Amino acid sequence: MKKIFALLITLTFLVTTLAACSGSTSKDAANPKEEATKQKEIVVILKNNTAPFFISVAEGAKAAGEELGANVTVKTPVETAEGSGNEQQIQLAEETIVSKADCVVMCPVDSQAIIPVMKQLKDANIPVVNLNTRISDNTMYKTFVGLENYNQGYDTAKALFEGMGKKGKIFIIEGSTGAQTSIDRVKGALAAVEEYPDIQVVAQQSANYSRAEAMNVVQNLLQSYPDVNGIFCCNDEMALGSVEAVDAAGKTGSILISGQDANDDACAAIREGKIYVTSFGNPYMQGYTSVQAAIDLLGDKEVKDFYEVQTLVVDKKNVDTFKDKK
Amino acid sequence: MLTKKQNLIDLLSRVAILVVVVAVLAIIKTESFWTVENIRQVVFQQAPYTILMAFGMSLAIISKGIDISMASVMVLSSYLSAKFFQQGNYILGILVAAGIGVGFGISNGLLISKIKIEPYIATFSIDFIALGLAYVVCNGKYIYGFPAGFRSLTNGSLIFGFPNIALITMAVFVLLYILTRKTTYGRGLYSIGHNKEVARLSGMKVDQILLSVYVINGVLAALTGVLYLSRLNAADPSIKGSLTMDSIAAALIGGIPFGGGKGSVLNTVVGALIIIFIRNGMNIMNISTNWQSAVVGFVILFSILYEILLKKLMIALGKKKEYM
Amino acid sequence: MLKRIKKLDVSGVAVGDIVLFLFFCVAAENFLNGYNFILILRNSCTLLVASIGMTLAILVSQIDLSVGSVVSMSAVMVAILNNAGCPLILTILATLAMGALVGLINGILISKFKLDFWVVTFSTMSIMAGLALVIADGATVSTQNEVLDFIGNGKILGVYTVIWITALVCAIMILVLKKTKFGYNVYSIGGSATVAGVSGVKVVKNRTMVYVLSGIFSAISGIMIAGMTNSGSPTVGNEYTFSAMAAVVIGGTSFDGGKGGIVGTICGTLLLKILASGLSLMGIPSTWQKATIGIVILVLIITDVVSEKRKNIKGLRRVYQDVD
Amino acid sequence: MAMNEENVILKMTGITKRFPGTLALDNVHMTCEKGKVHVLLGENGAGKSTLVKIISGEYTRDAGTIWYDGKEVNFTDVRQAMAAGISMIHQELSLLPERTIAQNIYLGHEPMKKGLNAVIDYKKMVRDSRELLEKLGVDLDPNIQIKKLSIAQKQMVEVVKALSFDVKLVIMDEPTSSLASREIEKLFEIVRKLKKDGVAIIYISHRMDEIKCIGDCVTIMRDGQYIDTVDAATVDLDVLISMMVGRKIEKMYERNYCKPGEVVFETENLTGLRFRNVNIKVRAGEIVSLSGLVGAGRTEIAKAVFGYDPIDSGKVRLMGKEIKRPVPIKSVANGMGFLPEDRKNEGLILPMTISENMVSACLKKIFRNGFLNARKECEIGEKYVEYLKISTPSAEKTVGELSGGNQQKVVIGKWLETGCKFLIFDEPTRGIDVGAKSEIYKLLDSLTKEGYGILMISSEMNEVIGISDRVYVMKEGEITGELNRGDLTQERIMHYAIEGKERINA
Repeated sequence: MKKIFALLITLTFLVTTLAACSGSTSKDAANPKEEATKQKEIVVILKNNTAPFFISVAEGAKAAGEELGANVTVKTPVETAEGSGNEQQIQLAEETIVSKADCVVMCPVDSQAIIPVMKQLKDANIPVVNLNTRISDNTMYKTFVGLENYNQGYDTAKALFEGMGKKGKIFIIEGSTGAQTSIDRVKGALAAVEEYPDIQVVAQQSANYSRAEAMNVVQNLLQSYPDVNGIFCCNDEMALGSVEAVDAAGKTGSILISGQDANDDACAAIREGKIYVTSFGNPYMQGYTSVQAAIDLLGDKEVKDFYEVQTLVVDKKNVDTFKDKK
Repeated sequence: MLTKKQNLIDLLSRVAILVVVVAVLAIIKTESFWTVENIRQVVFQQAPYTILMAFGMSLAIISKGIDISMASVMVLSSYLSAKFFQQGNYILGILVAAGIGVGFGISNGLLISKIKIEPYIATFSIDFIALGLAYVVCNGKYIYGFPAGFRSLTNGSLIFGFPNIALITMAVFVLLYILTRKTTYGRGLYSIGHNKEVARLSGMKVDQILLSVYVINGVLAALTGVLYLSRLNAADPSIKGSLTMDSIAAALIGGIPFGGGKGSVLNTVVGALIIIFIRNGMNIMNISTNWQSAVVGFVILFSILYEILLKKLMIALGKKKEYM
Repeated sequence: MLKRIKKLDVSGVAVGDIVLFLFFCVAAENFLNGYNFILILRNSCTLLVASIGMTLAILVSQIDLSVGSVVSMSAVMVAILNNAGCPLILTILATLAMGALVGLINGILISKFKLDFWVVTFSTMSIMAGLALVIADGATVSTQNEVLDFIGNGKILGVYTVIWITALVCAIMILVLKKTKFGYNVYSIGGSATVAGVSGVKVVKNRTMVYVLSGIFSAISGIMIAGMTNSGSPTVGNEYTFSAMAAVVIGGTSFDGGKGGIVGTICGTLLLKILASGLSLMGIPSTWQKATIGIVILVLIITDVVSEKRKNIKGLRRVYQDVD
Repeated sequence: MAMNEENVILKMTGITKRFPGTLALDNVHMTCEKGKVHVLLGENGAGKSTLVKIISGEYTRDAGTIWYDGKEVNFTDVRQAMAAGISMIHQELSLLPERTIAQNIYLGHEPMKKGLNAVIDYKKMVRDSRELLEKLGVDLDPNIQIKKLSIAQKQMVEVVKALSFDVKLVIMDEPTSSLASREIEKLFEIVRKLKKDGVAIIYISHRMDEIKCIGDCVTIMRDGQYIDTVDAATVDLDVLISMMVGRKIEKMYERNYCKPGEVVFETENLTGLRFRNVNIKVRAGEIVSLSGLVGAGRTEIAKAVFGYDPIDSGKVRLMGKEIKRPVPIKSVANGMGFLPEDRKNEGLILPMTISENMVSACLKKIFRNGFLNARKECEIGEKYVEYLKISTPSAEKTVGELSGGNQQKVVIGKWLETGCKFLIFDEPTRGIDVGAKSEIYKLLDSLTKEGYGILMISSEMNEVIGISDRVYVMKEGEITGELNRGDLTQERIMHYAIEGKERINA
């Protein structure tokens, strides 16, 4: 008897919490299977469902689907931890063969590990549009939509160095170990460093794309390199973490910080002058274009093999305006 | 007598490890590591979060259980309460956070004490649920920017030199220490850890105590979540990070065996500090992050081998007279 | 037959599997589809093989936390060695040897030196995870090799090679546990190490063996992953330890040891994978999936535990009625 | 005493074993002959178990020589001893509850399939164990799981297990401690059978009556030292006792009956898992025993009234106040105490100190404000160490280090401190040596004088007859008879226990 009671309490609690949360996502829960009959099935597979960047990619993709009349389903790994995310992406890709999707938009966690399943899609001749992160084997996809993370890193880094007056010491804060975007952006930044003889990289550490970890890492680094002038971060979350760390050290303004992605928090920080520069990857556009490309593919229209989404270096000057030129 | 001596020796041995770690770092990186500023930062600003979480983990382990779900509960509670803190509606925020913590705590507690599910598996599934809900709620929208008053919860310092966060942690520590070592409740907790049946047959309120342990964990998780909000000035699902693993590691390095009934929150603090200092040192020395977990692992391994040595030593000293 | 199933001690989960399967067949279009079924099996393989090692460890009433990181390590190792131009057969042997070695270290530290298995395997876990990151330098190592690719993605008689491998491993282990001396010893030690000891079972040797096997199975799992992804990611095994423990315990193998077996683990693993596949085919947004999985697991476990209790009490009464 | 050499199978001289801090065996010697039962007698801690464990290879000796079967041997682990034909029946059951009888009997030496080694031949295993069980007159199906058996049946399986390979020397460490008279008889038959086959037997027991019954010669040990070896047939029991205790025990069962007071405990048509319609009354100042064969449901009643197991129907009254669906918390609060049969796992927290255990049942009562007070705790500990004559250097020792008798005293102290008025003793002297036994009995007696009501569950006839005011006899979960002190005889009790009431009514 007691057990049943306890069981009831537990479940009721859980259910109520579920209910409480459901409000915020009812729109996602709705699945557009109704007019599935005539419309093309396009499955968009993203890296995760927690980063603002991919949320707006998803929004862009969905919007394109509605405007251009295609049935877009966005799928992401449940597990956001690195590695397992990759394994689940493979699973999701395989399921598209089961559900007989007409076209798959793929944004791989791991450019290498995804290849075999891409082969499977090829055999099942489901065309693939590669989004945001390049798949290492370019025979696996029809077209690539996105920006070159390399360029993005390069441009931001340049802007940062200019702001620092072409000289000084910098930290590079990497994203999760093994994450492709992080690797490319760092490459870009280092390339920029080559061009500035007076810029010196004193430390390079990972903070797993996390604000909390970035804060600790930067705090610690500041101990050994108090005379640093700039911090290059591989995403805005870490940049914001660095901001807090620099704040705590009372060095706001004297240390310039650069991020990536230009999410709302970062823009706010730029307005306050806490982040010097970030770069706008225009995720919404990436999502939109990718679906557009997919539809062109299915419509046997001519498709370029690379739709570059223009990245935009964002600083105090254009922070309020850049979003308009989508 | 023997048990007490044993505990003391265990603790001292851990403290020794801590001292060694700090000393090594202080020697090879004097200028940047061995500075008041750095030590203050590590102890008062970085360690508290791990320590607070590890407290919960330790209580669970002492009662011969484990709580995998804490980190996720922390994330969820920080998320749901963030909005209120942002609007400066502190009371409501605290209520919500605490509510989530207590709620999940009760769920864990009932599953373990009444329905008698393995603590591991019970908290494992609760972990899924809590984190899952956090994803649902967050849905990619980070909540950013909190009133200065709220930020001062961690940044500010009422007593000079002691950030509030440190004060809060100390307060929690003192409370827990007294609760577990000096009260009948604590005695019950340890008895359960040693032998649940005897505790039950001695008329102890076993189920209530177990329940309370997980509720305390929930509350600690909620507290940590709120503090993170204040520290990071944002609600962010990635704060979960490796907290679960870290708090387990802290308990283990601190010398709290999974056998239950042994160790105290004091061990936890030591263990947590060891880990945090290692992390700090590796950052300072700019050693690739890849090495961190390996180093932590080696330290744990070392700490147990070293414990065995001590035990052997004690027996050799023949403190123990065995009645056959 | 029915008696058989009862003997297997997994009736609860097996039923759960079937129920879920039927449910998804109705609820999720495309779920009831030969190809999808194959996919579920294929996706279960790596976790299942890793879980078998965990099953052995839990059967001797211990745990091997190092499973996950050994998986990562072997995946990376295969990739690196293969790129270094080492012939595949050697690569695979070396990887298996690595797994065995880690197991051996665990086993010796735990059974010979009587160290706490939680702590030991926890530390080997961290160490291997760290080393995997270090040798892979934090990034995925890609590699090309027809045979390896065949192992991962090739088919024999229209069925994926990994499925064959897994089936083989499962079959062998089921027989080993049911029929051989070693299997008997595993159950005996799990039932009570002391009893086994005084009855002339080589406890130390067999326990060590269990960990060695666990390491080898993890290595096999890692090799299969390397084959499936043509690459080795140093973090691919991150979730494996916890998932494997969940699969085993859901499968009705209890932490007390000496109860349960491979069949249960198979059911447990399938359960997790059926859930994942079914939910995403139902078009449930991934934000919701984690929470849902948690709840389903919980409900299953609860029903299982409660019914188990009923059975036991019935058992007591029956003994009494038999008397008169 | 006389001994013809060619019959000697085991000869030990100068055996010495040292444990950290203590000398467990000091230059002990012993000789066993084929076809003879050699009783090993001594208090707990005398070193009997250590000695036999050295023979069976569980321990290794520090000094001394062992001749076995003509040659000098040096067993380093159990398997070697087993291979040499030495097997041991352990005091605490060494069976795996989850496995079947057959699997347990052949545990460690399972029969292999011919040809492919390492593969076990289960069919053969079952066949052999069935034969074995029949041969030894134990009527059980080898395919049953051990956990489904009664304690007595388990004990018998244990015996069968020890004889499952050809043995030359069998060591029996208190094999009868959990058997009721009927099973004991069966065991003795087996022993006699073994004697006929020329098997040597080392027999450890606390039950004096058994020595005369089956013993050939007796070796007495005390404090790890060899005292003497005497002929069982001729020796006088009191002499034996004084030799093993080292002093004279005046009277084993000492009881000055006092006039019973009001009813402290009462059950009304109590029905539970393994008993039904039980009506029991216990008055203050009384010792009431529940007797009957093992598995008759005595322990189950005790556990149920204390709230350890659920109750189906019926009433439980403490001090005249009814307790609805009892749970330990309530029972303790209402002044009931329960001293379980399995002290180590249900009575005491071994890693904790004596004082800590003493207060464990009444923390709330002692530390009203909820805060522990080390000094007070220590005082209480010392008080009982003093009062109960617990032999320990200090009350701060961990209970795990005490001997069985002293552990039992700690449990008693723990309950006295709660100030309860009604105590349930489940097998109060199980595994406790003669010296300590008589002390425990004295204690029970003095408790009754102080107005405690005591319900005792015991399989030892003598103690039931020796100290009870009244006895309820149980058979298969029902009370079949109630006997008063006046008409307490072994025959009557066994009659009710085996025949049940039908006969009597008829």
